[in-house]
Amino acid sequence: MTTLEFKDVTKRYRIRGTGDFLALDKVNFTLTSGKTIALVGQSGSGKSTIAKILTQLERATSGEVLLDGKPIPRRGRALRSYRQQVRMVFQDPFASLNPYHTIRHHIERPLRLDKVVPNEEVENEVYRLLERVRLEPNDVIDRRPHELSGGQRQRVAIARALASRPSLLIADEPVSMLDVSIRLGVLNLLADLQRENNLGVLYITHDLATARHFSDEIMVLNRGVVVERGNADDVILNPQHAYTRELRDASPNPDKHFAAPGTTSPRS
Amino acid sequence: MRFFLRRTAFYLFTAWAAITINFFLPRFLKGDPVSAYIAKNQGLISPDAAAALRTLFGLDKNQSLLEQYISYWKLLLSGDLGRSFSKGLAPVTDVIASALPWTIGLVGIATIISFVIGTTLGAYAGWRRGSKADALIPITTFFSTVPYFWLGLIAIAFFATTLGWFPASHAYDKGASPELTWDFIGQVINHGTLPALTIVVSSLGGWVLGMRNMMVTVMDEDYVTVAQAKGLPPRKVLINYAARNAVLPQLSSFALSLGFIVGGTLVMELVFSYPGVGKLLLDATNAKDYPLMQGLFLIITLTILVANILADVAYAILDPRTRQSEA
Amino acid sequence: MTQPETAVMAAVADPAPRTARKQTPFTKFAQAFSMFRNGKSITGLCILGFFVLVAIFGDLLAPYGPLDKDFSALRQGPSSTHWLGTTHMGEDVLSQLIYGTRGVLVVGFAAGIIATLIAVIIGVTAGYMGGWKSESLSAITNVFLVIPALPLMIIVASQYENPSLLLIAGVLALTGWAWGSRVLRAQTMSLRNRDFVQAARANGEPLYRIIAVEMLPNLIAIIASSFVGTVTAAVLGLTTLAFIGVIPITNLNWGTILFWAQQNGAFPDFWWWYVPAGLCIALLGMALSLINFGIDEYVNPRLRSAGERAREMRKKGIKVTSSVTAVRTTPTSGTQPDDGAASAPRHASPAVDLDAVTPVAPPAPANPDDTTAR
Amino acid sequence: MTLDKNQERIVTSDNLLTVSNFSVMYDVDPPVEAVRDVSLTLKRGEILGLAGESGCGKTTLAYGIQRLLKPPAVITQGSAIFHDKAGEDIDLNSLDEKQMRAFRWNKASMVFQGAMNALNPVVNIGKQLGDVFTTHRPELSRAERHEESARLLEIVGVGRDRLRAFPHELSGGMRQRVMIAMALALKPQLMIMDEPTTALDVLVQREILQQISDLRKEFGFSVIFITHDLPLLLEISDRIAVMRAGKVVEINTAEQIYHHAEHEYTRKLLASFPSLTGERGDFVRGTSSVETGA
Repeated sequence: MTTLEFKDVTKRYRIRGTGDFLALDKVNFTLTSGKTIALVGQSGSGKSTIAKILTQLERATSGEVLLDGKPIPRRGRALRSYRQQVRMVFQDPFASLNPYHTIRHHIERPLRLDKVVPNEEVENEVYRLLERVRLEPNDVIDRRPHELSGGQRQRVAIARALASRPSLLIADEPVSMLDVSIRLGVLNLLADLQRENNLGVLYITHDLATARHFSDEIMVLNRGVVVERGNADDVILNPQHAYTRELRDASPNPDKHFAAPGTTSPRS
Repeated sequence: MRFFLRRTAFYLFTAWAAITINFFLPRFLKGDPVSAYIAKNQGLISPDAAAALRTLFGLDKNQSLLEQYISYWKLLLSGDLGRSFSKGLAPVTDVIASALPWTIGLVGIATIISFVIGTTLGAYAGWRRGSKADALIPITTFFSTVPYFWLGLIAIAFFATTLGWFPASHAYDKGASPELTWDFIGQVINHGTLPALTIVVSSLGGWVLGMRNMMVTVMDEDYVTVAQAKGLPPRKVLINYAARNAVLPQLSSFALSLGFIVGGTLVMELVFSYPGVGKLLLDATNAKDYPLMQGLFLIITLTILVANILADVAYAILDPRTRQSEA
Repeated sequence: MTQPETAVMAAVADPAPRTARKQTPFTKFAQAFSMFRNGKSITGLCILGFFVLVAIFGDLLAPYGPLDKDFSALRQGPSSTHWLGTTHMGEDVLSQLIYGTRGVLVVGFAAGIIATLIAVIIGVTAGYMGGWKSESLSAITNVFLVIPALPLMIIVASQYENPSLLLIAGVLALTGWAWGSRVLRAQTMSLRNRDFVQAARANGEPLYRIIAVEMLPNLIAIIASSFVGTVTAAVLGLTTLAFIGVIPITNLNWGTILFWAQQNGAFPDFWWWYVPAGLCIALLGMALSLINFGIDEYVNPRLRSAGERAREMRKKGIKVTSSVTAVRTTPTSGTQPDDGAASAPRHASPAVDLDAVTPVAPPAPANPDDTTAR
Repeated sequence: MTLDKNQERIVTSDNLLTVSNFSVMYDVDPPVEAVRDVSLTLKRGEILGLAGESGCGKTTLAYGIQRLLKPPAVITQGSAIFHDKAGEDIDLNSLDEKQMRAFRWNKASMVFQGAMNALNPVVNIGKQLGDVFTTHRPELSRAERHEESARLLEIVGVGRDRLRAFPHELSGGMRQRVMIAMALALKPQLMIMDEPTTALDVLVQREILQQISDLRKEFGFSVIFITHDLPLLLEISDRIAVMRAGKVVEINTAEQIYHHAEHEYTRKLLASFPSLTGERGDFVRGTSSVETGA
């Protein structure tokens, strides 16, 4: 059971000319393996900053990030093992794979880097990983990213993240750039992988509907502050915080709209 | 405002760098022709002129490098770049002052003309691509790969000597002295046409190609489609929407490539024996007139720096984003 | 909103998904130089190849030694014995040209290599590191851009009685690396923020691997084009220096030929003495520019399609510059005449119309249904 | 506050636009049929949603009707007849360039998706608004043009003080409002909106949609609303046309599409949007088929 804890994490950006911009203001949450938390917020709410701090692409200005109680190491072997535990899937399938390298290279790199399996095993492990994300290995292994569709590319990105057998997976808007009809397919895949490997998943999104259906808990973020947190259904069906309510009512919701024909929904 | 602050900081740094390079240039190059010259012309050079020369060329070993550097700056600020050997010990600054206007006139104006014509042709080629306008690219590229001086020689051989349309050299007829009369100005234009023409033709290729590629990219932007959808006349779409945006990167590359272009076109003055800074530099090199060479290099660099500043100011005027976003 | 519908893109790219082919080292190498696989680059490379061969086999090809004097043929026009005529001292112009090729290419490529090395080191480092380090390196680069190349070369070269080839190449490189470094820095900075580099960093890849394995392959095209650019500048610089006489005649190159021609009154009569040398410089410059065009079009496919596609469409009667979509209703179904752009009245000078071409998309994913909603 | 659409029926009976057997082909090698034999009619004052995934031809159709598609696009078949309020019918395919330019923005205008890129970055928005008037209303004096542009910015809530502002100084939402003001300038009878709110976040999107609905009531123009976001269309449009691979697979009122979608693809599209407040695990319309990914 791995736990990753955000303790009063604040992040300040110094922007030349316009002074400081407070991206995160004392954010607290805990991510544990075996559970999916959705982090919901609009653009500029700071949700991507949280992802960057989790993957140590950026450092928090103040506050602590603890993995199993220990603060994230700055560098060296300890940082390497941290990074092996916490992996990320990026939003844009076109940009998250190196256009020059083949798919085989993308999956092999983490395997060799973290020596997950002995060298002679690497080939089979790559095939196994591709099959687990429901891709036909022979079809894609020697192809380059631009020869695959968006959905296939995102599955390769997921396979790459799983290669080092992490316990926590950060998915930053994993489906928002995919075609509508294949979004649920990829989200279902993430849900299955989460159950099979007892992963802790942080699902970052601006879409309340998918957040509700694919996570146990929802955290609502507004301008760097967690305004509400709770069980997925509670947060959506009876939100406590005004911002959450405003967000839910603004999201398109045909069911409510067509629930009782003729009744005019409350105009706030 | 911030944008200008950053740019001026950069220019000051560049000016300082140019001066420092000029300071170190004679020091790390071998040989010491200057003191030999001073020794030879003991009587002719006044003591302080000799002292100035020694500072400029770091000849007085007893002073530390830093002291030499400081006194070097003092000399510069007082406008004393030493004495020119080949020009009868006249102060370098005066020698340069007489030649600089010619160069600015010829090379400066020709480069600007070439930029303007090149950009317009490029915009047209980008706009009408696929038509015969595409032939513009190979022709102008050929001329830009041709060495400047060779093109000058051919132009002289053909237009001046054989056809006799233009005088082959100098900035004005022999015997005439520079004064502000129409006749004299006529002579200057007559003499300047051929060299200016060759500069324009040989540096045109870069601008045409750059602008055409920019036009092709810009025309796929959304705001051009919006302009079309608004039913605006094609000419307005071409100028106010497409060209206006395509010219920006063109202008910034113009500013930065001035060093290369002006450096190259100075040779034109040798071919046409035009009395500018370029010819002065080449004569000084042959005459091993080191103080004049050092002074010339410094002045040429600073002039290009000024041209750079002007180009940047033009860019800031054309692109509002630089003004607002930085402030 | 990109041009509507990616359906077009799918069809333009190869429709049938190829079966997985083994990525042998050769295909990896070929893939790295795929930028040279287009018309313009190939022609450029052929001309360059010709010059390289001439440089290598100069001694065998040249009918005479470069300085052999044939006093029976002073200032002779092209003849059977001297294909390109002779100089005022009876030297064979063709031989001088052939021997000169080596001088030009050796110095040109040496300068190109040194300059590109400096450009890659400074440009990529400045691009990868952020903050003041990057700013200061970029300021230094810009200083070298502002400093006039030729005057600096003249001063440095003139200090030496007999500057070696390497020194000349070094001076040319010193004044030629800045442009490449600037372009590389910009490209590296954009690559650095791309997700696949961030992913590599997040996976714990060491720095050298991130630069060498992840970023460098994507920079090859830019490095190649800055190398070609520097060689072109070096060739022009070298020949100009030789023409001015700053470089002594021991280093024979096309510029020296022109120096002699100009000194000994070849202009305008003895055209065979000065025309070929100038043309060779131009031809070499043209070849290098063609290679650069090829690389530009590889890096930005939209440029390639712009010209070719527009020409194709003109043949099909589609007025490329029309800002209004052409209507070509086949006579059977449509009632209206086949009008629209095709039969727009051809007044004397067609109004300058906005020319627009559907961009050739980056090679699109295999099956259109699955394309991403952009 | 959800959009309240069925307050009073402003959808009139007469048609504004009749599109019949409309086809668009990209004349590349091999040629691509982007729009295949589409026929639909748009009533005056109606909001018609055009739904479908990327690559289905919805944008090509909308651009094709106004002949805004850049070469190598070619209209190979069919017609688009615009029934002008002033009585006569305009066959868009038969207009030459000059007539087409006169028609554009005057009768039908557009709001584009890429708010960031749809405005000319180097010209202030006042001038860009003014462009429309100088071209289509040359009789207006400078002062009248300035006043008219200022009034437009007031209507859309940007405020007249922003006339001299540049696009990069405005937020995404503000820029989209400027686009709407521009589209409104000549009081057109038809506004085509290409994913106008996709790039905006939900709260701003709702404000913009509310504004579009209010303006429609006030000016009575019809709207063709293009988006892949089917739930959004179900809420705001009168009728919806679902497109796939260049064809309209189904066209019906929003209620019919929601309750009794006939075509299998429409159902699949509906199933791709989980219900916000419906049962967990079920999808937009209560069917519990857990859809497996492609």
